[in-house]
Amino acid sequence: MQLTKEHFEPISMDLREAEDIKRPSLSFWADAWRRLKMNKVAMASLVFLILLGLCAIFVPLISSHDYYTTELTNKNKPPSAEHWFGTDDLGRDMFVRIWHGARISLEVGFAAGLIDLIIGVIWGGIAGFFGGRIDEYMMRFADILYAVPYLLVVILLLVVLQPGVGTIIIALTITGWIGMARIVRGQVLQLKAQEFVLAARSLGADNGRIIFKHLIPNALGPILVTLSLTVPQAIFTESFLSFLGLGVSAPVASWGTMASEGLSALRYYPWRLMFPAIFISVTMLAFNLLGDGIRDAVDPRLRK
Amino acid sequence: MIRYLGKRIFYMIIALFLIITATFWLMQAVPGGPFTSEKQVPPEIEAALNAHYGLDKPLFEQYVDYLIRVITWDLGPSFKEKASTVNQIIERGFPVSLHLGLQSLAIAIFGGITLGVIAALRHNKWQDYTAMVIAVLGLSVPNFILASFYQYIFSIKLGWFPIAQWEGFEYTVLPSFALAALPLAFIARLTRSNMIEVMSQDYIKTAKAKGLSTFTTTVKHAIRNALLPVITYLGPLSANILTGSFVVERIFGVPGLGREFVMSISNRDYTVIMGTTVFYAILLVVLVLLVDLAYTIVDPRIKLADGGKE
Amino acid sequence: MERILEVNDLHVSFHTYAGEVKAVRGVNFYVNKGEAVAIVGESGCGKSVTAQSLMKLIPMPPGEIKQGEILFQGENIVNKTNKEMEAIRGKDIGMIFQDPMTSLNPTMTVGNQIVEGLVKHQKMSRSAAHSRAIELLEMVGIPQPDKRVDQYPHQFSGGMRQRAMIAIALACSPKLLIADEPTTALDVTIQAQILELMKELQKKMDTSIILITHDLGVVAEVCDRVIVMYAGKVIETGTVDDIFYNPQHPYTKGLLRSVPRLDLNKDEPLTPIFGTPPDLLRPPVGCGFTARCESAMRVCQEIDPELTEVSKTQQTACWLQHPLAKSRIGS
Amino acid sequence: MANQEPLLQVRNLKKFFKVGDNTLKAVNDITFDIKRGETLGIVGESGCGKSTAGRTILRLYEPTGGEVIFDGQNITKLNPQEMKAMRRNMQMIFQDPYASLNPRMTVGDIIGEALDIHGLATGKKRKERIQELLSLVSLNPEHMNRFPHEFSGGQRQRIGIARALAVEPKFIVCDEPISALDVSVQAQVVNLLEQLQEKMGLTYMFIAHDLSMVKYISDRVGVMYLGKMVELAESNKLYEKPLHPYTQALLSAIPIPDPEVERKRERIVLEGDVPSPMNPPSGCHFRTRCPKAMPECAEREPVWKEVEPGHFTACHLYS
Repeated sequence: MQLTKEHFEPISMDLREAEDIKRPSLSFWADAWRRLKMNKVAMASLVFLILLGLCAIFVPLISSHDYYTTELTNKNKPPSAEHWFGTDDLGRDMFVRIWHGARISLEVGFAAGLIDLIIGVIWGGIAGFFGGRIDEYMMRFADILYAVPYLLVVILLLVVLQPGVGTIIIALTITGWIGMARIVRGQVLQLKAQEFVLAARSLGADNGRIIFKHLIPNALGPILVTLSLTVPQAIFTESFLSFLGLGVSAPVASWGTMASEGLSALRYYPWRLMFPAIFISVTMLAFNLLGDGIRDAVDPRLRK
Repeated sequence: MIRYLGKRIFYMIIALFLIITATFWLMQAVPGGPFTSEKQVPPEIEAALNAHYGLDKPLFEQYVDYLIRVITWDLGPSFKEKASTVNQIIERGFPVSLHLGLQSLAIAIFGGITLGVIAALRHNKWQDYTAMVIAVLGLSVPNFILASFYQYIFSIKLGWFPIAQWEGFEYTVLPSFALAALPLAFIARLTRSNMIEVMSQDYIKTAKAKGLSTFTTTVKHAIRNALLPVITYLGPLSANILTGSFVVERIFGVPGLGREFVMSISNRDYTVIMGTTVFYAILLVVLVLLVDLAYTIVDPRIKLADGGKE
Repeated sequence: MERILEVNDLHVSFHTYAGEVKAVRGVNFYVNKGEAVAIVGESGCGKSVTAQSLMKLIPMPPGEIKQGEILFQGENIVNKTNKEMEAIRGKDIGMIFQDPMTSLNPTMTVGNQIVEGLVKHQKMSRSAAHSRAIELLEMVGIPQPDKRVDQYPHQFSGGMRQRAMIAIALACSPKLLIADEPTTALDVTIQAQILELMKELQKKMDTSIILITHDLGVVAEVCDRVIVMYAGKVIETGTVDDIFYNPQHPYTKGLLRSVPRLDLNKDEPLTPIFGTPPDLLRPPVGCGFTARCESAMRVCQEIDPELTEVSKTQQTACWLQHPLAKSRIGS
Repeated sequence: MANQEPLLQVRNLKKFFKVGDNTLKAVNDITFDIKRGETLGIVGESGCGKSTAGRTILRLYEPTGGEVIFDGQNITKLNPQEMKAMRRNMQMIFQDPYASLNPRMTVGDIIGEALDIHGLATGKKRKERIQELLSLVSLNPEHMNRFPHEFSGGQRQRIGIARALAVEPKFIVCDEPISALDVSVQAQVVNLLEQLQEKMGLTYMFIAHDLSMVKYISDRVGVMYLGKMVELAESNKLYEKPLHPYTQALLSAIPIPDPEVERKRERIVLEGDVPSPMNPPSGCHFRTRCPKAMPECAEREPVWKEVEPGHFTACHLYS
């Protein structure tokens, strides 16, 4: 290419333009949601869990069967058009019982998660925010409770208390909140020392503003990730306890009790174990995969 | 070091005291009293029993007595199994459970680390994806489901292993693998993420800049640093294996302490429940302490004089 | 003068999820035996990537040396296998990194970290290597080396760790030492110690040094020649006197005018360079500096200038050197 | 100048932290004034307590002892309401352009927070004021709805400056505002700070470890070492005639971007590392590294005194 004089004419650069930002503006949560949507496995899990929730609500309402009516003439039947998942040893329809079990699992999972969240955030938040003596005593108390083996306490409580969904939730949350409290405390301690909190203080912000405008929005990511692990943990524990015979009592159907009943007939009627087993496993899997997806989506280290 | 140890042991004792206390009072809260059996016992025999076990004393005295007996390691008689004491039941069941637990732990540690290291070294390749699919399945499928599944496939359908009982090595395989699944998956994921993080550290670059081979760098610099944090999780993972043994021993008919515990629950054999709980609690709390101590010894960065980690 | 290193048309890219980041886009330079050369530039200009490419230490993937050659003692390193590289790293080329807090393995004693290289390259026994490690620690000015050799990095202060890093890098008397911002993380009084040590050891061992830095003061203190990088390219190179007293490229000039001088009274204000460096995910077509350049011309937006000679020792890549530009400015 | 009284008087200020069973004396008895409209630079190496001093002066940390008198008012004695009102007078610019802006808030809200807290502007006026502040620091006002991570380091630092200016302060503590920035961008920020000072009559306390930049921007410079102020003088004088051996060594350690000067320079290279601030040496804290240390340096702490008019130092060589 021939260079001419014109090529060497000076041009004025608008220096402001050099600083213009062309990419679209995205808030942290919009960005996290965008990343989560790109994660196909996590989205499939989310869709599955939403469907699970909807079926758990509606299938028992619209089905012509119910979970407690026994039909002794019709027991241990394999899956058919009438009984999609077959029947159990008392002739009850497994399909409806599975969805009824889903209700219990989700109830326990979300209730325990919610209670852990509330207690954990308040406890850990107060300890982390005020620090010093208060922090020391609060966390020491949590540490001692934490040293008590979780499942032993749960089992012990269930032996003593009236069996039922409420009891299970109480038993699960009595030491379950500690994990959340520790995460929240760690986050608050770390955020509290960040310069943007100091900046707010130097502007004269009060504690309320610092907690609600600065600390909570920034701690929400790790809280959400912890919550996404608490829920499947609670679901697992409920089915584990029901399997041991410590959960809900008959005729209420829980996946754990169904699996336990199915186990005794494994050799001859494998579907009686298969269906609850698949539902527990796939639900746990979906929660775990969704949790992984949420963690990746809100992890600031991946952020660029 | 001594001070840190003292502090830890002090907290441990408080935690144990709380557990024993809670256990005792919870058992008192059981409707009808802990030592009431369903069968009608002639009143004079019941009185004699009560006198013998000090049940006619005020509750607080019973509590103190119980504490003293726990300290002297006398966990009392079983009320359902008249011939044995709780101590005997533990002595009988625990070795079996210990055998099963150690075997599972070994599988979990070895398998988990191998899987995690392979996944990290082949980051974002098919080996990584495969390992992580295995790991997420291990975390998701509950142990009692897995145990039933193994039993159905490998014993009932294929007949490779015995269905139940505990009479030799082949009897231990399925329960061990069923118990090991979750800790294995957990260790694999932890090892992988630690390895990936360590591999991007500056000191790995330093090692490579020295001309060390990839193998030496990985083994001497990366794996060691990646595995240190895994040690801290051995405590909670042992707890998981222990509670997992409740269901797995039941499914495979293993005559361990876990099964005894579950049976005592369904039989409402309260002294056995109390004794076993206390035993498990001591076991776990001591284990967690030992694991933490091991960590502080292995990691040179931790100065115990300053009161523990970081 | 014996040329120990020659880099020709080096291109290095990183493949990220957002696309290909062209971190180094055609870099040429050389290093003579016993010479200290500085690579200067701001963060993201490609100076560290260039340095790490010289030892093939960039992680591959995502990194990739796309084209060009790196001739070390006449041999092209780019084509060497990993095994062949292992024989060169630590033996012929040593490297020091920026952050002494993270560049030593926290769970291995400092002595063992020195020993490793000696055992590998000089086939020493472990005990001989251990005594050699003590000598090396003494050489880099660590007090009580016989005690320190068995300590862990966390027991060392920042300055001492950087001394230990130097001991590791120099353990096998390499011909070339690459120091990637070796004093950036240190306090000034410690920086002075480390620079002093490096100068002293360079004289003693006749090692060539490539010093990567953003601090022009450090360059003036330690180096013989300077390579100025911007947006993945060399935009000017010359002796320290050329660069400091007769800079040609507007970026070099701007850089010099934007740092205050401690030894002069405040009389003229600082002249900052406006704007920020370009995104190397989408590198600009013409000269990378156009958008921030006060003397930008139409040609700068269209064609990337090549390095042209200003004098025997100095080269610059700028269209202002073109006769047509000179005649316009002259008129 | 109408009012000759210094804007800020720091008297025997102390800030100690408890670390386990030890006490970290981060700031240990420092005394100085800052005049109206001037820039006082504070330099020192990491761990010398310069940032803690800045934060304690603003009462972001509660002082362990001593007084901070702002415009005749002892701010260490103010109650929370009075302190909140006082904060409109004194602001801070932070070191880390990434950590000093809340990543969950838009730039407009970050700057607007100051307006909200003190009820300075609402609704349309708030928006106008935010845009005015953005223009003041040469940022595009249209970017007020963007998030901090979309800006470069230098731009973020300007957002931090706009936030501090929102309350129209008289005094700003600049805590290493340029340390994290690239060389070419540092000058942008420094020039902006100087322009604003001229335009708005601001008084700065400029904390940094880069002595050349501090000397450039400051009228007077104070040098700190292990929680103590060791020397304070007019900035050209400090360079021409440093009194304290530490100042001498510090000045000598800084490389100058001029090869000719560097070739001729005789350098004082200090031995050893900075001792731990947890356990500083007895007497004069600098004596362990001081090339001129005398026996009495270990016994007594040197007194802070005015050796020449306006030139303070704490060293036994001058007592």
